[in-house]
Amino acid sequence: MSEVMLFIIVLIPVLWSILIPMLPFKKRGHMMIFIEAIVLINSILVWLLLWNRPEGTFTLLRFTGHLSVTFRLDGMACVFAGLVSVLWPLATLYSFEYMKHEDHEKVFFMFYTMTYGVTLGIAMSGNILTMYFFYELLTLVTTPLVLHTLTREAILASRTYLYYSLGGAAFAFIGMIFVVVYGNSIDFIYGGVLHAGSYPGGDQVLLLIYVLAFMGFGVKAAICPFNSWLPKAGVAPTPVTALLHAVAVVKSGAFAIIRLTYYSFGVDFLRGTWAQYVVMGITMFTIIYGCSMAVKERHLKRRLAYSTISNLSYILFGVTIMTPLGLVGALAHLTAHAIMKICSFFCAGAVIYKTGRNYIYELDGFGRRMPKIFGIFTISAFALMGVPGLAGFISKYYLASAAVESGNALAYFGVGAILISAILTAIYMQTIVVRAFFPQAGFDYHTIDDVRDPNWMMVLPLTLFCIGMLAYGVYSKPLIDLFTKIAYGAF
Amino acid sequence: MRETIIALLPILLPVFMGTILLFLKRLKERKVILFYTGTGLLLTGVLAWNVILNAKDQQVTLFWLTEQIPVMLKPDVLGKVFLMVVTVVWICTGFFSFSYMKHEKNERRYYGFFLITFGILMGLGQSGNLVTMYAFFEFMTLAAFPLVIHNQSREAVMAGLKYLIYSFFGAYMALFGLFFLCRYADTITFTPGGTLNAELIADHGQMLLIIAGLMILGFSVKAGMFPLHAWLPAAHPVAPAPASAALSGIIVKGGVFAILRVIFYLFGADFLRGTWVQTVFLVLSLLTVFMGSMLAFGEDILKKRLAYSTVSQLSYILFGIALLEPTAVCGSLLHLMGHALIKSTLFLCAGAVICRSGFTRVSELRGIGKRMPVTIWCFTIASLGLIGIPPTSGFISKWYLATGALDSGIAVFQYAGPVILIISALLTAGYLLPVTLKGFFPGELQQEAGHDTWKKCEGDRLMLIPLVILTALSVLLGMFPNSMLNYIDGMLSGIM
Amino acid sequence: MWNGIIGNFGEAVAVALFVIGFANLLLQKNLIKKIIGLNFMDTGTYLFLAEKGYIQGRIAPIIVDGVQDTSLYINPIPSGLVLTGIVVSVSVTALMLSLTIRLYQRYHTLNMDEISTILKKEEN
Amino acid sequence: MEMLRNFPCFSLILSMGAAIVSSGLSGKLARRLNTVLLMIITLLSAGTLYLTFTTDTFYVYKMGRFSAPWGNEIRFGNLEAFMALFFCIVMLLSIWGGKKHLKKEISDFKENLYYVLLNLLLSSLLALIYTNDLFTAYVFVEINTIAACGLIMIRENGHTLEAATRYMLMSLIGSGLLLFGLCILYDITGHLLMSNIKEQVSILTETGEYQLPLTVAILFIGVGLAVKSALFPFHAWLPDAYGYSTVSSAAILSSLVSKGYIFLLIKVFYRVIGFEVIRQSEFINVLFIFGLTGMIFGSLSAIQENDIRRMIAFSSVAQIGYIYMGFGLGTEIGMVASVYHILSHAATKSMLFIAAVGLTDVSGQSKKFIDLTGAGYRNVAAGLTFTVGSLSMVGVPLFSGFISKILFAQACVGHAYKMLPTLICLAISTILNAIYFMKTVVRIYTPVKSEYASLPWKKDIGYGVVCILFIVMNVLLGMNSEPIVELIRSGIQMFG
Repeated sequence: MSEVMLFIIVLIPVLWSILIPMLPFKKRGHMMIFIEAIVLINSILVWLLLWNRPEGTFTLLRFTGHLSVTFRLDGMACVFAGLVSVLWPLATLYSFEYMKHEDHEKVFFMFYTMTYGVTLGIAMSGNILTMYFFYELLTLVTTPLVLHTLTREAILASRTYLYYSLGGAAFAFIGMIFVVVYGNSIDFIYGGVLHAGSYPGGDQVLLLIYVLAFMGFGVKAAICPFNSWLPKAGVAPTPVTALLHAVAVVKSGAFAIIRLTYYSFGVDFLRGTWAQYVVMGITMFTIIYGCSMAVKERHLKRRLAYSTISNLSYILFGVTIMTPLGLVGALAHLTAHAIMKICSFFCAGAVIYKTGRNYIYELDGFGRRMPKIFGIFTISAFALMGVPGLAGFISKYYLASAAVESGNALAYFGVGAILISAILTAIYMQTIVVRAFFPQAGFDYHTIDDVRDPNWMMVLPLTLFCIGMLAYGVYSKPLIDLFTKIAYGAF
Repeated sequence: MRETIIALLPILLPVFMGTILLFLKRLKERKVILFYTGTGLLLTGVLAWNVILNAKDQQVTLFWLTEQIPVMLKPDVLGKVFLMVVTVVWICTGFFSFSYMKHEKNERRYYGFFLITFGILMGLGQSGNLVTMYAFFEFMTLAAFPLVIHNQSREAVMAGLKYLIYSFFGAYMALFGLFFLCRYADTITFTPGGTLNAELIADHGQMLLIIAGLMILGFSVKAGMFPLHAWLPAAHPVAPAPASAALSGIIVKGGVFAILRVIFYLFGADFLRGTWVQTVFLVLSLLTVFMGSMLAFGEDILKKRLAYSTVSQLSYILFGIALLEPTAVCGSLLHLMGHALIKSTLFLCAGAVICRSGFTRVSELRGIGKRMPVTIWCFTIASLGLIGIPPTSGFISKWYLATGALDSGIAVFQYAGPVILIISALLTAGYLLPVTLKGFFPGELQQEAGHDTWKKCEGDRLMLIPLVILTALSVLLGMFPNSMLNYIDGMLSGIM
Repeated sequence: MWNGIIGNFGEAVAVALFVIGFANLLLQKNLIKKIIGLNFMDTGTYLFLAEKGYIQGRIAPIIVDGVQDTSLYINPIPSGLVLTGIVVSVSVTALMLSLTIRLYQRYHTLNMDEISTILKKEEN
Repeated sequence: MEMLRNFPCFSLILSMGAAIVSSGLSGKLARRLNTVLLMIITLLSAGTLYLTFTTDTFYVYKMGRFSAPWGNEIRFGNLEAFMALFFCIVMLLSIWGGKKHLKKEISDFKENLYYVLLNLLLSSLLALIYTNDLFTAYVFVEINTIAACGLIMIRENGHTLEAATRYMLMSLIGSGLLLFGLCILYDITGHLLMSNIKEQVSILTETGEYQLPLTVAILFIGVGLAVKSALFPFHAWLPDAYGYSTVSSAAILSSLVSKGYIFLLIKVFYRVIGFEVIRQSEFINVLFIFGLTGMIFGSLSAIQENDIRRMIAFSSVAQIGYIYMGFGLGTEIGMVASVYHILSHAATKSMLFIAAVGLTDVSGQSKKFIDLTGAGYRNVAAGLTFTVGSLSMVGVPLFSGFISKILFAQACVGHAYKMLPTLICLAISTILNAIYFMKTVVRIYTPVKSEYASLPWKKDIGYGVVCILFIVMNVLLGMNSEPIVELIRSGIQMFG
């Protein structure tokens, strides 16, 4: 397929979605069909592209000098784009049901669909400048989604979100400048474009810059101490929280860091330097921190948000191991966590949607009343805990074994951190499950008679995710092979 | 193919049946449920024996979890031993619960999970490599959870969570080792004598010892070894009696079983012998033996007392393993079987007592022997077994343990071990026999009490038969241990 | 040092004037005094320029009875500059004064700080 | 072709003539005249640009009879022409954007005076851009100051008067210093034409005499112009001046007047002193420091501000800090970045002022944030424009601000010890910008039930058009920056 397609699939959702508020839909159904059509068509296009991958690069426009906006579909891009394109249609389907009672949903869906394009843009961007560009854009198109409910809380949250993201971008910018000025090229090249001594001012500075840039992109990946925006952003409607703040946005942060580490600075240069230890330390701390906060938190969505924080740092930990195997682990968790977390979030969303209950202590006995939802939730909980046979175990296994392979002393502690966080995960997920299925003796089920399973629009995506988790857990070989190829730069 | 089917059937059947049972909302008819469960148990038992008798000791790879890790079954001797114990105890407790659970609420769930757990235990026994075992271990924890918190009282749920968290904690500690083993061992398939790769571990000895220590500690959580034993006395009493019987009969044995696997089939006895890990392991186990029996001695609530006794008894087994010495290990295995039978008997008796007379404290049990003689007789015999009076199984196993300790020639422990064992045996006598004595010889003041307290309240057939069978088996094991000894002999020589 | 100053005292005086004016312009509160300071400053500068232009023993560059020889006259450019400068300063001063008058009419004070405090009050 | 060489001179004379003429005209006519004048001059500058760009040389145009070194001359290359063109466009747009307010806020009999002042301002700006004679520059600086002061105070209220006074005082200090610096320079070089001075200066630097006076001169001129262009510590007058004067004035002042001085400073650097000399002198570091502090403190005080116009004013303090920081880097590319930022800031700041007034119009003329809530819906064009402007200020790609940011960063990374401070300050000030601009954007897009009537798009087409033009200009600068940067580079080459 021709390279132009790379740009087109980014463009389609952005342009079509602008139509959404303009078109006068007679029935809500029409709008649903329209939107789902956009998303599905686009996803299909993406899959076609992945099927026969255009090798070349598509250059959209040039800024000063050799700075240009280019699109390219290399292995990493394939993974991220594939992930997003699979999740989006399902999430859209879900959100139709969820948003039924929310007002001005047209605007919501406009930005929701726009985000699809922008995320694809991040995935497909062929050089660091383009990625930075879409990265900023992502912040802008997602802010209205956080703002959507327009409560005071939401406004504050969206502000925090903006400050953090733009601020992070500002620091990422520094790193970008160095790649631009001192790199052999600004394109993403496996193994990096910078190397020891490529900055005349000394490598220490370069490492410092790397750490700064890591922090910068890390803001979106919610590394500690820049994570407070994520739980706050939970005020957004659940589809947003689930798809954007568990997958698209935060994963873009992780993705950007992978690009930065493996494709711009180059791991051979970073491995074994203090910079590596610093960033690895940060990720390890965040892993523990996120879990502990999750255990402490009593608000369902916020608890999941904290869990996201820690799980993202799993990915980053994999990245900071800075070996191909580490990257494999990171990618494995990137994909696995996407499915698991979106699944658990959608369950939470279903609960909120059907019953309006937000806090965990309100969930007594729900397991009996919404068996489908909580069955799936339980499975996702097990997956997050890393029970073998489910997705979580695979990714954790690869992360940990990569850490061991690397022979890096700090990485061993990382394994420890992962396991500790696993036990904490067990705590904060199981307490919910137990509460739902085994309320205390003499619990009166009539108090929650109103609680019912939602309709197919919500259950279908969840079921598919559930199957996905199982399949991933049982037969992950093809994916892992792909990741391995990518991680060794063969794809 | 044949092997696969043989190995898989006992796992899948009960899991399948249990799941079905869970989803049969309509099914209210108690008799049907019982019949269904009963058939399930028996069929599984048959299939399990089929494995024990016919399965050859060879790997059955089901599928590849990842590149390096297959999920595989490998019914070897140790596994089969485990299967035997599980089958016997599980079926008996199952049938016992038929009458015990009569008055409990939602039985259906109970039986469903009971069956599922059965199947998972079958898997655990047959699992052929670390990951498979880990997986079944986790499943076992999860599946047994509903049994623990069956009457969802507050403390039950709390205890249940405690149990869950502790078990996961242990499991994850064990998992920690997995990653390192994948790197430093040739394979993680269980092979007698260990699989560590000599040149890989050349300069990582210390690290691997740490790992080994962690794994042992992790699995010993299930086996209720100090310092991570706290869940056990919390979880046992709150569970319904059959469940606690199953717990302390089998589930905790899962931990022991896993430790056996880790030590003899992954790291290898030689790697650990004489290292600080062994020392720590020995110290902890002995400490637990002593502590457990002391606590039991001081405890008044019958089931809690039995739970503490479980703690101490299990550490006998662990001590035997820790000695890394054939005789001792043989003793441990015997004790594993014996204790499984005995402890489940005791718990079932306690259950019968509670269910019939409603007494939960030892101090209330004056004259209980008059009222439910069979039960208390079984209790007495079992107690004797646990104390280690010939000809019960306890005697043989402890004998082997002691001799093993003496042969081992590890500086302090070769003497300290036996001494502590004997002390704790005395303590055992101290905390078990009073029940019998009070039961049969209430002494004076009981005479004056009203006649109604003298009413017979013996359990029905469904209760008594399993009790008797278990007791008989424990005695038989004590009288004719040779067949069993021969059976495990080859294995022992294999792993040392 | 001293010779330097004595030697071209004109410049010295000019600088002195400039500094005085500058200080006034900066430090005085009163607007009128500020303006006076401003004029001091300009004057200082013009004096400086004039000094630069002046050459001992020559006459102003005004052609009388047709003598064209430039060697008789001083350098005319600085004088031209001074003239321009004076024009500028006059206009500026005028503007400043008009502003001052307006402010005074409004606030009945010439003190900048007072004025701004009054403004603050007006706002809230 | 030959004809084109006269255009700069023409545009100067035209603007002055227009000023004189329009003093006699009615307000309406004066406005028309001014518009026409601006358009003509735009065309003329375009022609000039065409000339210099095609021939790729600079031209010297002799004013009056005398030739150098006595006479007075104009000198123009790519940069001068482009600046003139750009300034005219921005001015035109600003006036159009604020037309409505001009009518409201200025008494009719003064309206023509306003345009007199505008034309004067324009002429002085052009003079500053084109002239090659320092003293002429000084004179026009003064004219510029007076005109600007008039533009501030023509809307008569306490604030503007006070602001105008402060402004006058500050710029008088500035021009005093400037003049004195000129005198010293004249004293030691004996010339007033830039080119000739430069020759002398280079000789002096070779021989090494008069170093002290030279440095003093540089210092006086530099500080003088810095004070006039409201570099950080000297910005006290700025917020009131921009905050309370009529919007066109604010836009023009913030985007053009200060830029005129800065442009003069650049000329002084390159054409009077010589960039090498500057680079050696410590003076440049002073500018650097002030620039950085300005970047940070400007934004900080903007954050505390509760009045949208004053907030924007403070933000321009920060932006001027950027420009001086660029000078401070003392590299060719740094200078390019600064010049580019002059352009982008001029475009963006005027845009923001125009947008802000559009927002305040639909919020009952209140500039407090609380009243602006939801203004973005009430006046779509203004809201959109403001958003674009803010994004450009924050440095989001696609908009001009991003390019200047990237240029600054590229410029500084070459530098040994100025790099990290610059980068960090860039990042921090970006965050601060994000904080106060995004806060405002979120605010204006937070719908509320507001009592203020909303202004539909059609009601005020002209305003909408201006907004669109501004956006287009900004995006052009942002997306198609390469030729412009090239132009600037070549222009700076022609300076030397």
